Amino acid sequence: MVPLSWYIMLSAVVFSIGVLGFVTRRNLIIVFLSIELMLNSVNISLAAFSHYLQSMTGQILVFLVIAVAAAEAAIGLAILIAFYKNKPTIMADEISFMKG
Amino acid sequence: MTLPQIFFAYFAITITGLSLLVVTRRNPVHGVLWMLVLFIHVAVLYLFLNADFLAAVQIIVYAGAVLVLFLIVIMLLDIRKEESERRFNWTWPAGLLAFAAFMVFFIAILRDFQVFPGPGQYSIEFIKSQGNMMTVGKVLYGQYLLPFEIASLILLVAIIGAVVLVKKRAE
Amino acid sequence: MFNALNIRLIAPELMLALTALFLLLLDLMVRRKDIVAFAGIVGLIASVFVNYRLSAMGMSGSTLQGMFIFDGYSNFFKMIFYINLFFTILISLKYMVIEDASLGEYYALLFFATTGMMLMAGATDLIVLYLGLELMALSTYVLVGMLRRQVRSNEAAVKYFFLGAFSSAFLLYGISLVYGLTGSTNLVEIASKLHSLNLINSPITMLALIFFIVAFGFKVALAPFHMWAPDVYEGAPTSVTAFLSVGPKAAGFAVMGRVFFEAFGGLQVQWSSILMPLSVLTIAVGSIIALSQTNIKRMLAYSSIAHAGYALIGIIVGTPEGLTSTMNYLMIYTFMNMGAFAVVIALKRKGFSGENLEDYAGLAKQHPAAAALMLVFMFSLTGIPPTAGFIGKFYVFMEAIYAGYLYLVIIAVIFSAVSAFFYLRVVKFMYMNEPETEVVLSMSKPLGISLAVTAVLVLIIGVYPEPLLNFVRASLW
Amino acid sequence: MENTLNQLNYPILSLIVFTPLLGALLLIFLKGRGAIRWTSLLVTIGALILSFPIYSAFDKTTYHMQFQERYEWIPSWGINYFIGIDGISILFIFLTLLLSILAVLVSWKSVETKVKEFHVAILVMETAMLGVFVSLDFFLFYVFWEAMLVPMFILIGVWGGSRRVYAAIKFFLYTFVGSVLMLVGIVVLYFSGNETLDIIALSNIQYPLKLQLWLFMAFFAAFAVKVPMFPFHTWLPDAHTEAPTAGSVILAGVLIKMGAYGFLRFSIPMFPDAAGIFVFPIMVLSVIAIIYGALICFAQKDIKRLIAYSSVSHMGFVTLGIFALNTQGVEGGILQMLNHGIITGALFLMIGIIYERTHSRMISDYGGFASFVPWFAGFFIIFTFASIGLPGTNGFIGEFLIILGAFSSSKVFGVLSATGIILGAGYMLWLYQKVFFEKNDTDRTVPDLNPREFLLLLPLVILVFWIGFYPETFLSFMHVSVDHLIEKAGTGTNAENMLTEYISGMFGGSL
Amino acid sequence: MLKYTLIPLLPLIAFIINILFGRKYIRDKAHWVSVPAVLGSFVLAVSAFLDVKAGDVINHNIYNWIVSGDFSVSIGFLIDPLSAVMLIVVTSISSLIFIYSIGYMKGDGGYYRFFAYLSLFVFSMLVLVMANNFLLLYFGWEAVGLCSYFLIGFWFHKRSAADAGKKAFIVNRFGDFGFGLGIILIFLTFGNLEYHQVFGEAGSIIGQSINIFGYNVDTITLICLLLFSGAVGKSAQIPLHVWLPDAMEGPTPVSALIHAATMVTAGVFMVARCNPLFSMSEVAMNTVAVVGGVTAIFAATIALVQNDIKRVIAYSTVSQLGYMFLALGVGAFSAGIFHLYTHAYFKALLFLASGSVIHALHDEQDMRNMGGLKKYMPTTYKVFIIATLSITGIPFLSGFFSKDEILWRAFQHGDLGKFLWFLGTVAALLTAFYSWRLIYMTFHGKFRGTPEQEKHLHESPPVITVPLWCLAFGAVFAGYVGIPPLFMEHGDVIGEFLAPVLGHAQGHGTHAEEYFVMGISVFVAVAGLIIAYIMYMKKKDLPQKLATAFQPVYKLLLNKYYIDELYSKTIINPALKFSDKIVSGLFDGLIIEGIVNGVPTLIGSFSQRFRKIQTGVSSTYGLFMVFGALIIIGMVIFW
Repeated sequence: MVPLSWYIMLSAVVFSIGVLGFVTRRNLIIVFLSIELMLNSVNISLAAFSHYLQSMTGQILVFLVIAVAAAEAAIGLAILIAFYKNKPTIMADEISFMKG
Repeated sequence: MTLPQIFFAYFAITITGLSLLVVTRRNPVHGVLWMLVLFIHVAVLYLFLNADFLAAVQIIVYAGAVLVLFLIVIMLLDIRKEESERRFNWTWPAGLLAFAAFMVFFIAILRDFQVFPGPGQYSIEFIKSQGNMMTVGKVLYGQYLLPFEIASLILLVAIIGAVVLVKKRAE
Repeated sequence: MFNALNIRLIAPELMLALTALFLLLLDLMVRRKDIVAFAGIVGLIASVFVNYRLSAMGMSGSTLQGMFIFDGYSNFFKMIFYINLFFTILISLKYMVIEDASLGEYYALLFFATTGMMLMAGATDLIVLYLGLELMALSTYVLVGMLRRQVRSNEAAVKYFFLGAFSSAFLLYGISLVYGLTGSTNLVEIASKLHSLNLINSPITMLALIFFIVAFGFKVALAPFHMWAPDVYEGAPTSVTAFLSVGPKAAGFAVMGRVFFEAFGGLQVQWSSILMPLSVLTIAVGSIIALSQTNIKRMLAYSSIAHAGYALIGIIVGTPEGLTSTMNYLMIYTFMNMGAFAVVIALKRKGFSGENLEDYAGLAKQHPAAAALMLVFMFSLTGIPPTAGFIGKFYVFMEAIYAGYLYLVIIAVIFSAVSAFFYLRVVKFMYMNEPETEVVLSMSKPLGISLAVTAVLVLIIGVYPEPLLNFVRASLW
Repeated sequence: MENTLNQLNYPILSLIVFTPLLGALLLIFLKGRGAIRWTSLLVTIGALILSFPIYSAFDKTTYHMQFQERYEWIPSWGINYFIGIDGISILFIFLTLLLSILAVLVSWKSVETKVKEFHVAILVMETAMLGVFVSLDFFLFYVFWEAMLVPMFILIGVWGGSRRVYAAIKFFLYTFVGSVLMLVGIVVLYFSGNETLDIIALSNIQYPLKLQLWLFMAFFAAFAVKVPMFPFHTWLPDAHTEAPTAGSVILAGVLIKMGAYGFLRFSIPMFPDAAGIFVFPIMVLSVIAIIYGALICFAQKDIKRLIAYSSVSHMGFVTLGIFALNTQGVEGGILQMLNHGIITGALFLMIGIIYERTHSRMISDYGGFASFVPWFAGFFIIFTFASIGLPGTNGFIGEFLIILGAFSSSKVFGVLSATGIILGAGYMLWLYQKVFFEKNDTDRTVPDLNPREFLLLLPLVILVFWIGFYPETFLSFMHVSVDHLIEKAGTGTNAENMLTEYISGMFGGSL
Repeated sequence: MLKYTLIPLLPLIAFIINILFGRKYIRDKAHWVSVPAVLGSFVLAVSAFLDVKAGDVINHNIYNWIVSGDFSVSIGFLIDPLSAVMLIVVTSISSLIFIYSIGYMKGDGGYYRFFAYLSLFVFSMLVLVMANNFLLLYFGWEAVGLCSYFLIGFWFHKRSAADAGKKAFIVNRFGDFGFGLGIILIFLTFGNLEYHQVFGEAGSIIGQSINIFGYNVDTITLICLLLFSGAVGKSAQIPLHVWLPDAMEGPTPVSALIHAATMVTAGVFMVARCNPLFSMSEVAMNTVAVVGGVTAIFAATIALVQNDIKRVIAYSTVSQLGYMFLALGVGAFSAGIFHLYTHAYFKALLFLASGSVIHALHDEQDMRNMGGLKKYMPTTYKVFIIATLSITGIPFLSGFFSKDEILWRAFQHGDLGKFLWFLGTVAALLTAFYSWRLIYMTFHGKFRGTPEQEKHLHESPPVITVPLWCLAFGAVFAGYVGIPPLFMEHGDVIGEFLAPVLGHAQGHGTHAEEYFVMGISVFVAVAGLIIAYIMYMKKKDLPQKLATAFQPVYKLLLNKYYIDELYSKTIINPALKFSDKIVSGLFDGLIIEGIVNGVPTLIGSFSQRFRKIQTGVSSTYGLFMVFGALIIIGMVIFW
């Protein structure tokens, strides 16, 4: 039997890597992927909880998260494209016309 | 170590490694491809956790739809010229520090996470007897009807949003 | 089973969602967008009516398997959302034409976002809460980026989207931890499980709590999770900025109140002590950085950050009275902020942003009425009696002092004096500077109505707050 | 309470207080400068006339609040619309009503831009000021107290002098910081006093000493800034100097009285123990203010600024008198506030009048004016000597009573404060000499007072001598109330003696 | 009662009429308002005097002036022998000077103003004199100061005049500072301010003391000294004498009325009025006496070398006032008042006569530019001689009687008295000298002014000379109400008259001693005359020689002991500098303003600095969120 904490640790590690990617990468596509990583890490832990708690809620939530993630992807990428049309860049630190 | 544990160890290490690859690749296309591999691994983990339905959704929606969307967008944006630029923000050491701190905190806090509440009704046997799909369906359309409906709204918004944002308008 | 499926209790939300769908269809059929907006208002009023009827019938209680609740608390916040939506539509009509982005979808998205907020306010399950939040968030991402030919708007959308998604990942992580600990996502059940399983002092619970704070803090723009706000507020279409500065913030407070008080009621001391420094930091950051702003939208963004800090004090107090004071604050904030943005919008015309403080120079000479209204809103935001802003602050401070947070209040009042400076600057430009350029207001009837209504309400609440207070109190118990 | 709640059977005070506000609302719909000016003049005069019944019906034999009106306002918080006056506040009502008329009159010609806004601001200001003096509920009090800031801010900032914006913002922020601290104090008081903000009820509670100290300090922050006491005075010269004449008159005449009024109405009766402890430092600050304000006057080049600093000095007398905590001191303090309102108000009016002709406030631009504006010079000298405290003028009565009171409570302070009289003579006569004497350029033509200006100053001159020769008219209102106040202040336990003794020990035990 | 009330009220009415309507309507007819008023007062004063003489003492409260707690003071009049005498002095001299002014001020632009102020002055002085309590006394006291301010600065275009008026007022304020405190102390001690009450209870507080700055001071002494400080200011005694010479900037009638005959003697009157208090404090009495004595001689020395005709007389006034205080200080209150009374006549005469001279010379006041006026202005010369004889104490003129009484009383007054007598005698010598010097320089020798002036030299018109003669009459015969018992039993009518108020002067001495004292004083008077005659008539280069020989002394005297310079160097300039540089510049300008403006500036700079954190890069924002979360986790969970 795999202990629950292993899953949790895996989830934590992936989550942290997602955070790392979010704050360090310039390319917003990769940043977006980092967010997906974080969502996946949550999904892993949710699925694990669901399994160990013998509860269905976790699985439902994972399903819904995936749905939301898809929606997010659609909108996020649309926003990126909209931006790109005006200023051809997708580098995080170049999208900083407003500051202060 | 038991066999499941070895299996898990493999997946854990691979997923971690893939995650790192995703966030470090210069070329976003590579990142997306590594992500694909990662998603498949995660899907297997879902199977491992008796979540067949999720595994399927993971492959179909995530790997099949979302990542393809990513690839299309990457192609659309034609960002080749940026491949030669810096990969990381100037603040990357701070990010690394945050990462390290997160790791430390998580390990310290979540190291021996246990399940406290008693087991619920959806034991492996119960699910097996009904079939995973059936169980999920019943719960989803019963108890979680409202969230499901909201999710539909969210998807609708996503469609409208995408259209509003990128559709060519008749000026 | 269908007994529990009491759909009536979610009728207002349904009404709104259906209105949104109807607007999408209507948009295809009519060319004139003001008809769409008008239809939207009809739908809105219908929803309000339904809501009112339901509460007048004494309906309340949870529905849909305990996912959703119809109670006074959520009704109060729904009130805020309705008002927010109503005024946003009114001030958008002409503005979106000027911005060349008059789309039927715009109104539909406003309705979807409001539906999301209402779901958040009524959510008694973390899953609904999360989905409501995402519904609201996704709609607002699009709304922010609505002016797709303007880089500013795009940039705002990019930032808002990425940071928003980032914060909701934290929320999810928190939800997963709570779920793992308690085996449930239902707020009441979480509370009882936390209690019965003796998890109150567990660090994991704390971790989950902190992640909730991060996510909710992001929505209400608490420092240091506030940094998206100025950029997004500045870049977004002004009407959307007005919408954003009230709706998601109120929704954030709504879920904060609900989750903290219901699910984490046992950890009140802990979350109070976490929120307290955040509140101070928020007020300080908002007040101080606002001082050096020259763009009024950006300044109002910082001001709204500071106001989040004040409103948070009521939550920190950790008593139902405290929560009441926060609710009261938010309602008042809705009026004054909407009013202020309405004036900002009035200045906008083709080829003239009207967003710089300099653009307000001599406004009192050219448009005394607009200047006077702005004056009222600015002083209300400062918290000078007899405007509503004072009542809001007074109530919050009162409850905080009652609970013993004297020093917090002293800091808060001192920063409110600091904040007076930048509000005064607007007044200064309007009244004490000579006009540099001729300002033509793009007034329209709906805009005029919203200005008049907000100003009158700001003054009425300031002079006679009793009905509002009764309403707030009645909604909580 | 007895049946002296309201001798008149109609809500006289509300009527007085809100008449100007209604007038302001009316103004919004008026067009034409003349109409606006006449309307606001009539409204202010009307308010004064409305107030006549209260002077005759006022019962001088009781310290209870009279003409009370009490309606539920915000029952959720136990807050009432509760107003009434006693012998302390009645004079301020009169002063406010009078000076408001003059403020309108003096602006007849000098305000040419945004006339409507100006008069609206003045009238709103009048309501707020009156409100402060009649409020018997802290919440109501605070509402009026803060509401004053807005019109005043606008008055200074829009129609003021060259540095008006700076002055306006400084004024606003300064007083705002002070009053928000008071707000905290009010809320604390609310919970220490059975969740009520009824000033009378709160006055009857004995608070623990430590709480009293804190509350006293919170209120002190607001009142000391408003008075203004040294070292919180710097907003005053800027605000007074830059404000338009009407603004200066109201500022000097009424606004800065509110701080001292606050001490009388709240600080002393509610926190007698704390007041006892703070007597020493406040008297020290008062004496410093007297001397400091006077000394600074010698260094001024701007007439208005000089008068403004002289206000610091005179208000030092007021606070000194009040905190002498004996009948003469307090009565002198109250009377001196009235006096200061009349005298300094008049001086600002006169400076405004002459400024309209010369467009300069610099002392060096004047000289020899006594020959071409003799009436003006004559009026000015009356107020100059009233300000100096010449017997026969109102200034004398106030200052004498204050010094008497201060001297009997502490000889050192009495003596030190009396030096202010010498210095006062010094700078005022210096000013007068520089403005009206010396030079003799005959080719300069400056018109003398016109009938409007004459009428404007006449009531003040009459008051100067009236109070100077028969102060009893005014003092008689306050006798009973002041005695009651002193009695209350005397109820403080003697716990503070330890502190005072300790401090005076450091000064050789001679105070 | 109306009769008594009208005494001060008539001039007040005249003032009001003149000041309100003078400029437009009355103009050069102002005297038709004021002169009848003051004459009316005079008549009423005489009538009041007769009432008092018949034994009445009028003590009447008109109304309660100030009431506050246990403090209560009325406006009310006390007419007793002392005030009756003062009333006569004030109203009579005023009447004469008013008439004189008609001629003197003719054609002045401020004619109406002048009479208005003078009327106001008379009102104030009468209030001062008639007051029945200390506060009303103070009222009059300040009001005469006010009038003095107006009248000194009457020609306000002249900077020196404006300065002098201001100086007079402010220097007086220094004295009044003490005076006021004295009154307050009286109230706190006796609980009352009415003369009768206070004096009646005065005995009960002997031995009481007050703690001041850690020292125990006898209450009554303290009160007396504080009151006396007021008198020092008003009566121009050392060290507050500096204003009086400068006050000569005012028109001459003013100098005569205010700065010689009446106002400056208010201090004497006040001390005399408070004799029950003063006589209870040896320290106070001695202080009064010494200050008086020293002032007498000090002022006289300055007068020796002054060249401005009015200044000489002004210093003479200071000196004579010193005499009066000397008298009071040795307990000879009635002698002091007696001298006040005689002095009023001859000093007013001196001033008016010199005014006549000045008038004739078109405002020339420097004696070096005069000379030989005898032949142009015989009347003036004659009255001048009479006045000088009187002031120098030539026997059987009024000055002789009063001066002699003072010196005799001083002589009787123990060791200190002897010393004071010595001072007084020397001062008498000096007085004689400078008075005659003045006469010689002005009226004898050759005219030293411009030919232009000489052309216009003329005797003054009757409106000026008649009052001069009236005063001359007073200067000769006023003293006959105080013939010393030595010559005539019950000759000291005024002493007897005043006795109920001022008490009988005690003192014992033999007739021989009295003759000795008298002889000495007559001798010095004559000696002064002779010395002056020698120096200014015979050896005209002697003064010059002496001046060069005793250069330092001469300079010192010429510059009035440098007292003005001392004050401006040590008090006024440092104070002004202190207020300008330290208080206004450093403290208010830098420290307080610095803090007040510094805090917002600081917050503003914070604002500028903190806004840089908002980089605009979403990664940074994320980083802040993450660190925010991390810090909270670290604080909450791991702390």
